[in-house]
Amino acid sequence: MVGEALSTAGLALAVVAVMIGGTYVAAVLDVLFTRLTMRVAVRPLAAAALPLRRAAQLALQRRTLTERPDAGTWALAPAVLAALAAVSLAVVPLTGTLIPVEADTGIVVFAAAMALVVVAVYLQGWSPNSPLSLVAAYRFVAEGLSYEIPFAVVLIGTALPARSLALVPIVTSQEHLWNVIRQPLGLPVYLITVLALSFWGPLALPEGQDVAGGTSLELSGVPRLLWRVAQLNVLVAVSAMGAAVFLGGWLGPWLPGGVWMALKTLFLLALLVASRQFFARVRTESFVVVAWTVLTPLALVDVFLAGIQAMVAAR
Amino acid sequence: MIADAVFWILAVLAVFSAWRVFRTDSMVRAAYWLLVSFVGVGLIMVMLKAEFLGVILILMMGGEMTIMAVFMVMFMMNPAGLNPMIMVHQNRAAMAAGFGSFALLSAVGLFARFPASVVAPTARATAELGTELLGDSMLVFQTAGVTLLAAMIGAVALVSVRGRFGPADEGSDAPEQQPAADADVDSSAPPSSTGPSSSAASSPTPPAPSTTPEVTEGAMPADHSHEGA
Amino acid sequence: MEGGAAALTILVVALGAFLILKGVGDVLNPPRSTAPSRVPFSGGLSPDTHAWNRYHVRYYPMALLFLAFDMEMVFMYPWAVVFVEEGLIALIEMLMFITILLFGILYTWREGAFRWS
Amino acid sequence: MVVRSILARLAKKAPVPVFLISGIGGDEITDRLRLDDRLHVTDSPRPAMILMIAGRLTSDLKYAALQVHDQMAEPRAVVRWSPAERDPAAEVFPHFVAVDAVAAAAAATLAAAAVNTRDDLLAGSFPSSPPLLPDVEPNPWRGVGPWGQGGTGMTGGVPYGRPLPERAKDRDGLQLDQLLMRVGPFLPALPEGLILEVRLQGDVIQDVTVGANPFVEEAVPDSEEEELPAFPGPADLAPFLASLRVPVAVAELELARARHHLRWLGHALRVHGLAALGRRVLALSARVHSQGAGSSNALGSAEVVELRRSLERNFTLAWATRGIGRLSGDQLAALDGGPVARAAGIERDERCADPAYLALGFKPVVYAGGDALARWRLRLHEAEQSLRLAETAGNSMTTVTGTAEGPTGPLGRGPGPSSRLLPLLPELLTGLEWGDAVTTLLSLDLDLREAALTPPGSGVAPAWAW
Repeated sequence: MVGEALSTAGLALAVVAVMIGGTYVAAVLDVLFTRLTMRVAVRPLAAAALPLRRAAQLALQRRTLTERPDAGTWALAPAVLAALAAVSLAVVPLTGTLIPVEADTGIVVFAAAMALVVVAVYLQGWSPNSPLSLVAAYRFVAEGLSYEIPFAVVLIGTALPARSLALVPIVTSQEHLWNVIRQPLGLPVYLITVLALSFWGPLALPEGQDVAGGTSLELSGVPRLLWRVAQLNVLVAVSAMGAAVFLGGWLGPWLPGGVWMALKTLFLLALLVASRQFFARVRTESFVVVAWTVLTPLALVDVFLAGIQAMVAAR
Repeated sequence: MIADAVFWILAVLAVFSAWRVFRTDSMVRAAYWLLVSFVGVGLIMVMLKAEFLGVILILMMGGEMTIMAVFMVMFMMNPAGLNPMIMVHQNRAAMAAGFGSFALLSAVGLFARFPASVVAPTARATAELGTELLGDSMLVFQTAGVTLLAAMIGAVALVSVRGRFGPADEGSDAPEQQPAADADVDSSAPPSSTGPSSSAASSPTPPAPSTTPEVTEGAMPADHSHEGA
Repeated sequence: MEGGAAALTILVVALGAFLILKGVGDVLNPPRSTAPSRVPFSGGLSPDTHAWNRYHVRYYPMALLFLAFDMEMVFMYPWAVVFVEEGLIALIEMLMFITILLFGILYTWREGAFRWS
Repeated sequence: MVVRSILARLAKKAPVPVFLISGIGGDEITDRLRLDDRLHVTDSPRPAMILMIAGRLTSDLKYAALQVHDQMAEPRAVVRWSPAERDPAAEVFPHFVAVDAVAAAAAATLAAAAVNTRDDLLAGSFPSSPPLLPDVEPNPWRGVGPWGQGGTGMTGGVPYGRPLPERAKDRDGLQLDQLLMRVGPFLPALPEGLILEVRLQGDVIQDVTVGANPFVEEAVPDSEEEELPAFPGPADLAPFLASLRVPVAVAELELARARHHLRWLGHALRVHGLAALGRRVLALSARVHSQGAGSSNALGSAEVVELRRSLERNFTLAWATRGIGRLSGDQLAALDGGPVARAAGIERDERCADPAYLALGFKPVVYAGGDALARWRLRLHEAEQSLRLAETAGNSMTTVTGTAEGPTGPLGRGPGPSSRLLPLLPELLTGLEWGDAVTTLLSLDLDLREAALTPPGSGVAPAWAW
């Protein structure tokens, strides 16, 4: 009983540690990529300290209020986003043995947690009772309703060869061939949809400059800091999941499983974070059209190809 | 022990948030209180070994409740509840329906013969569900597909503004409602109103704050019950 | 079940940690405001009304389409688990199901309901 | 306390979050401020610590500046620089750090002052600027609900100090609320000083009214006040205005044009989500600037060529701008030339009338699309062309013809290009989604300072005609 509680606490701590570490790494990567794009000198030490310095500065600010905001939901929005990210990271097996949450329906839990991201972002935009922020909130609803289907469907595709919705079988089913090669459409669709999900880079529609920051427009001080952290948490969670279901998770030669998993997660995280420097922000309407008429059919094709392959492999 | 405690916490959470749905003025809050209630129920289902059904309930309700919030905000006057209002109407009928359905469901719970066998911890609930879908229930499954298609086409044909069938509002009558130019004119009810005329609100002095709901109800224009329908 | 307990713990811990951090921030720097400071920012001018309004969601056809597809996803999960065991019949069945739904997308797209401005 | 001092020490080397306001004469400095590594220019005043005012504020700008000041989180402070001896409008800020420097050094001095002020604010040795506007609710109200909340009825009254939005007809046939949004003059996505009254239904614009240009100052008749300093107009237009009267080196004009286009590009890239690349382009434009006329090589044209190639391949940028903001034939005719017209296939360029340009083999750049994408491509192409011209021009001088092709359109013939564009905005923006409207506004390259030289409908002859 006690031992069980202790091991649960230990696993929860592991998730928290991975989350904090990953978030910090994502913030530093963003600084590095930004400075590289600006073509200014990159000082690694300064870049490593910069996120902490910025965070400290925000922590010292007095929070601002708006006219009659919905204070409860406003306070809840970043917390909900972070909690969802934490739960979705928790179902990802970190190594063959270090599995924080072993759920039979791992990818469904992940998809469910990520489906609720829409709630957090919508509340963040709705709550301050500010016009541009409201526009941003509704943009994200449009975005969210569009990415959710292809996002869930490509995840289902990875479950086919494993014959299970749990993540450990999904990773072990990639023993001979990673899903990124076996299902070539999967990872690209996944990456696009998770960019939308974490409202980052070209798909940062609710945080665009045209709405002066949108959902974070009225944020200052600690709430702003928490919102930024929660957003990076989501990026970390989706990178880890992508590494597990498409890049074979902890599988790999020579190095220990945990290192492989960390490297693969880092690779996807860097890819996602860097996208901000290469792609301009997309129009909401264009994204909706493409998500429904291109991404969703592609995701379905991906599932069927994966199914046929799995069937042939099983014969 | 812990499992019992968690169950009761979730059960109370589900009931409490379901009650809050009707006690808040804000449409967004109402929708998301309902979501909290569903999450509570979903987690209880997970505890009952129906892991897939519980999680999928949460997954679906995340999107669904957002759509509900967005639609309620679109059609309700005063969507954020900045002005006081009451979310419950036709109290007698509602209470009768509520208690009736509660009694019915309780009766099912009490009198139905549930299988006594304990679910084996190794049971693959999701796989069994899948086999069922591809086996005996296949017709149901495919009918669902056609029904969904019909729903989609129907919805789009009805609401699409620039579809092939002309503008969506063609031939429809816009409700005759006056813009809420000022507080007093606003509370005049539309012709279709069935509620009491809101004489209290059109008096120049607003009613004094009171804890009795009757006063507020008098102060409400009656048309909002139709708005939300 | 153990997994569920751990997941629930992590959920509560993360939720709690963020709310506590916000509380600590408010204790360190209690928020202060005046009426003009609470005006929502839109470039330095004041609005006439509250921002909250009956917001016209122009993508509502798409929202309805989403509802249908959300249902479809529910069916796909158990299908994926038994797919390999069931073989061809599962493939054909889901193909039929999906094709039916894709007609929905096609129709919606054809009607231009994904666009709104 | 310990926590606070640790955090304060950690925060000291972070870039200072500043909200940047630029008044008259501040247009050149703001670019250099954006390039300063010590500053982080924010999109919203909420997280900013320093309100930085570059230039002289007109009375219209003053009120907006006060509002923005009060919206900033505490601790906050004002750091300002003004080219005028005395700036009556800015004196409403009781606590400010005034920077006294010539324009060329102002940016560096402002940034240094911002850093020092931030450090002092965090150390507590400089008081946070108090709220400046009177603390009164916009409307008197008292709660009338059972818990003291809200106004009367469903949508009446002024709950929490403001009425609710009203419903109005829409193109969908739904009668939903219309939100009146007043944007500007300091919304970072819009051209500096542009004020719009936008009626939004959902995220689609139903109606637009262009507000009064805040850079226009009404002369107060019979006032005892000393006369306001003459409005200099936008700084990067100066060589073009000069060329209306005296011959100017072609190289100088073309460098100024390239610099203008690159500045515009830097700003536009930032708004389109490519902030870091935008900063790089701004830095590039500053380098073009410092080269000046005369030196005819190494003007960064290789970099511009590379930039153009990479941006033309950027498919998300093309995707975000394609088909947005097309002008009708009548509207194009009203423009009387300029880049926006050339991007719609109208081959009009004042430079074609100048023998100096003809001798250099000049041919105007024309694009056919007429949308925001075509304007982007045209400006990039023109920037490259201008640098080439500047390289080959040598010492050739322009001929004074009374008109000149400015970076935004023809000068010297009636109202300026921005004055011609502003009246078109209501028709152009109505029916667009808000994001598309911003894209359109960006692509038009409006300059309210230039428009202030010829207030629309004022009947006043353009300032350059005198």
